[in-house]
Amino acid sequence: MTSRLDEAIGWARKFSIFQYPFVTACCGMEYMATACSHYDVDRFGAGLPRFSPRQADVLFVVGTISHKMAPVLLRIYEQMAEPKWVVAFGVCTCTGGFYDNYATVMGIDTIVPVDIYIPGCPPRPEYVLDGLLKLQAKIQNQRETGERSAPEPRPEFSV
Amino acid sequence: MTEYLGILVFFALAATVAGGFVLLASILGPKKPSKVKSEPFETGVPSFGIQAGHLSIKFYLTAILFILFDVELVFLYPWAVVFRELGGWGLTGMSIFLGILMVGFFYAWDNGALDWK
Amino acid sequence: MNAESLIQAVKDRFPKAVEASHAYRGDATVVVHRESLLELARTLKEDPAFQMNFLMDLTAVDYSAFGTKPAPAFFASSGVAVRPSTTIPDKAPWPGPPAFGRFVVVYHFFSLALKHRLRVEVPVEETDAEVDSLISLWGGANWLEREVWDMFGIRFRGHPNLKRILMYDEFEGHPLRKDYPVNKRQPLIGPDN
Amino acid sequence: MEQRKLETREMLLNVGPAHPSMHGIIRIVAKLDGEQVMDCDVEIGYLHRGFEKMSETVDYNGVMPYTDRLNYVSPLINNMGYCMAVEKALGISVPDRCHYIRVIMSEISRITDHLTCIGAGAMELGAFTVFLYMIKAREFLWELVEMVTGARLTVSYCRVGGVKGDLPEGFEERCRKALEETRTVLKESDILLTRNRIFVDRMSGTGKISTEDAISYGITGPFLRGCGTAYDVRKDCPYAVYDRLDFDVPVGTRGDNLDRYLVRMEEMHQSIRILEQALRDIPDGPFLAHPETGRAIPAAEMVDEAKMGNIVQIEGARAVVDPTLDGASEEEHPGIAADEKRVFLPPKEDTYGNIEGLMQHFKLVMYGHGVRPPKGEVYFPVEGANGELGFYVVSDGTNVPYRVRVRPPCFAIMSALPKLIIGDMMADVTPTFGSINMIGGELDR
Repeated sequence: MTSRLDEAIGWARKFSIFQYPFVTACCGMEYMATACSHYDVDRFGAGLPRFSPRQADVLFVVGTISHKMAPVLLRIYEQMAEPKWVVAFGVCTCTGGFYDNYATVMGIDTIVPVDIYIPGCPPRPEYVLDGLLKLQAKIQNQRETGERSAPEPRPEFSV
Repeated sequence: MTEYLGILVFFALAATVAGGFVLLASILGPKKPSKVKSEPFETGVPSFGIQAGHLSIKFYLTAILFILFDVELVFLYPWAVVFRELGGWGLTGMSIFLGILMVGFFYAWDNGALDWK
Repeated sequence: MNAESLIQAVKDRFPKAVEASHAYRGDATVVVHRESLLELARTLKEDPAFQMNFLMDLTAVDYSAFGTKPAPAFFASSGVAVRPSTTIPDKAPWPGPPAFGRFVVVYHFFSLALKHRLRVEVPVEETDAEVDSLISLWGGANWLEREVWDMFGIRFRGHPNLKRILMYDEFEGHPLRKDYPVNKRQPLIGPDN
Repeated sequence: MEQRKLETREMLLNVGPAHPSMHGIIRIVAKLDGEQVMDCDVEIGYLHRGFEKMSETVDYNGVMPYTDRLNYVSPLINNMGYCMAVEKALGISVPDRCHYIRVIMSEISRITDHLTCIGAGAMELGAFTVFLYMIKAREFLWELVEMVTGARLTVSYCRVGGVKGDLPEGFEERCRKALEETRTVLKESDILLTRNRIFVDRMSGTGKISTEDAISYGITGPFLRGCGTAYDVRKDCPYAVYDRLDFDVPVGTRGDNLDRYLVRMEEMHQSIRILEQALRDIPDGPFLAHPETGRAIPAAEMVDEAKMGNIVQIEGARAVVDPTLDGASEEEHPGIAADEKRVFLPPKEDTYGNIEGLMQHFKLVMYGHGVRPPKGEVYFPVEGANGELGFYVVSDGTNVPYRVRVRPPCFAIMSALPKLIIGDMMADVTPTFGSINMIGGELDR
């Protein structure tokens, strides 16, 4: 039974996403294109990038994460305040893409729990907006579906 | 006494709105404190921390100048509200006050207190 | 001046240092002993005949696996009539990698005034892979040499802080060597898949 | 009496890997005395993805997608550089039309690179409007690139020995329209920025470097031209058809951020000039090979005919192929591909129509076959958006490159970063870093 309060909270959180753009590589260019006036992500209330994990709700991991960058990603994820979500932007974050070598983390879900995967190298802005809508749907019915607000980080990975 | 009622209502309203948000956030927001979360955020790496008490003198200089001219500004507000009733006297009084501070400002400017080097 | 005259000029200046030289596809290349590298670099930079003021690139090549993989014959040799296409010019074939040494440290110089380029190759044994550092002549050599040390494990004598630049310090081994497998991971955190 | 200098301990500050003003991931550990940077240690490698190791595992045309992701703001220049290096190793050259197509696409790519660099740099100084305008202009150009190559950013458009496909119809006027709109955006941004007191104060005098230091660090491109040395690979070692196009090389004087900004703005105008000349005198487009019998047959049907052996019916017919294969049919093929059967795929009509085309296609795509340059080593410099982008290719005769080394232009600029920011104030690191235009993929490869 969805209480009116849960619904209201879900609605409020859904349309006020403060995103932390953890930009590393080529997907950053597509992130810029999505955030700017042509494909405008501000229409969905997610237009304000916050560069400090304290003020951010959603961690947009954009671009390849190398093994040297992995501890930084984990630390920033853990320093974010609940409720927090993680979006894997681009195939390098979903599965490591075609950089299957000694330097690349093959998929950031081995480090931080991920909510939405946006494949594509780089994903077209329309894919990104679609991923954002799926994230908003997840945020909306977050409380009533009994999901925990943020997926528990796996104990064996937290540093 | 009644004209102060307006300000009272204003302050009460402000307090309830601000307090309400803080209260709601603390009640509804989940709280999961963790060791890493309490450490200062310095761009993703453990921070060096700021050695207490050894800041450069130039910060102090800039701060003092700011306070000085900020307080001067505070005196202008009440004057601006009633300057029409004060007529000529009010204007001369305030311009003397501002003149003295301007002299101080130019002295500071000339001595290079404003540029950082 | 063009490739041949550049090589000849270098040979005249350093007769015993230059082991071999070639101008494959128009790139003037000189293979030099390790000992005379610094001196050659200094003259290339200061001598008005060369005026090589740019150290464009400094890299290394691991020739240990060169030629081990069979090179299937060219298409034409398989006997199928090929329309009279331009045969790939092989008049001045490449004389092959330097005679000894597993690694070759490759320097690319460029002279802005005289608009010519020179490639200097220094073959280095695997056992004592060490070359003089050019940091006294060009500031850019600092990071380039650190990268060659990081990727190949070739030390540079005289380099102020020769430590890893691209990989993290806990990484063992030098990834660009031919014997380092492509996906041998050493993750800092996370599973070792 | 001599004023005793107050002894204050410097503060170590992490301008770390995930810093908002660093649109790229490096870590600067700066020793600050108050606001002034006394010393700094730069740490890179956070985006090292092993390009050179991966290019030793795929064949020559397979390296193309990796080259897009080197300088991902101007991908077509990397493609062109790598292709011309391998073509130099092969000793073949592409037809003129293909040179012109490559010049057009790399100049469009250069404009998008400068737009992104100046836009992001201005955004960090607060000029958010200019960022939105410039990204809008970049969208126009990306639509153009997408129309030709199919992708906006990771294009993989070139092939060894040519390009994937010819320019589609209607490219020319769409290109002129996009250039017009880019020019208006440049004019607007110029009005907004060049005489903007805050922007000029923040940019001029910061990040200074002398020409000797720049050359000793191996800095090339807009950075070096900002210091006063007119070195441009397109002018000094001309390649493709740059010697037939006239454009001039803007040069700064003081070597600070403002000069680099002005050089980049002027370079965009020069690139538009190059584009217009290239569009004007590009050799003739696709000429109809067989105008009278040029009827079109669906590809599957053509293959069935050829299998049944009746080659005569499909002689000179044009195959209707999948849109992604468009632009490489028999009439466009001579314009975009080197006349070397061992390097470039045959036109689709030959692949479906006759056995020689099928054999050539087979030999180029089958594992172990494909492009096989003779044993040798080659270095080919190209004018990238940040400077001289050189590809050093060593081939051992097999179809897999033995060693591909990229000379990244912004690696040299980043190695001079301590010389650029020591002495400046902490707030000046942001405009300096904006004008370096450091691209993670190219720096760490």
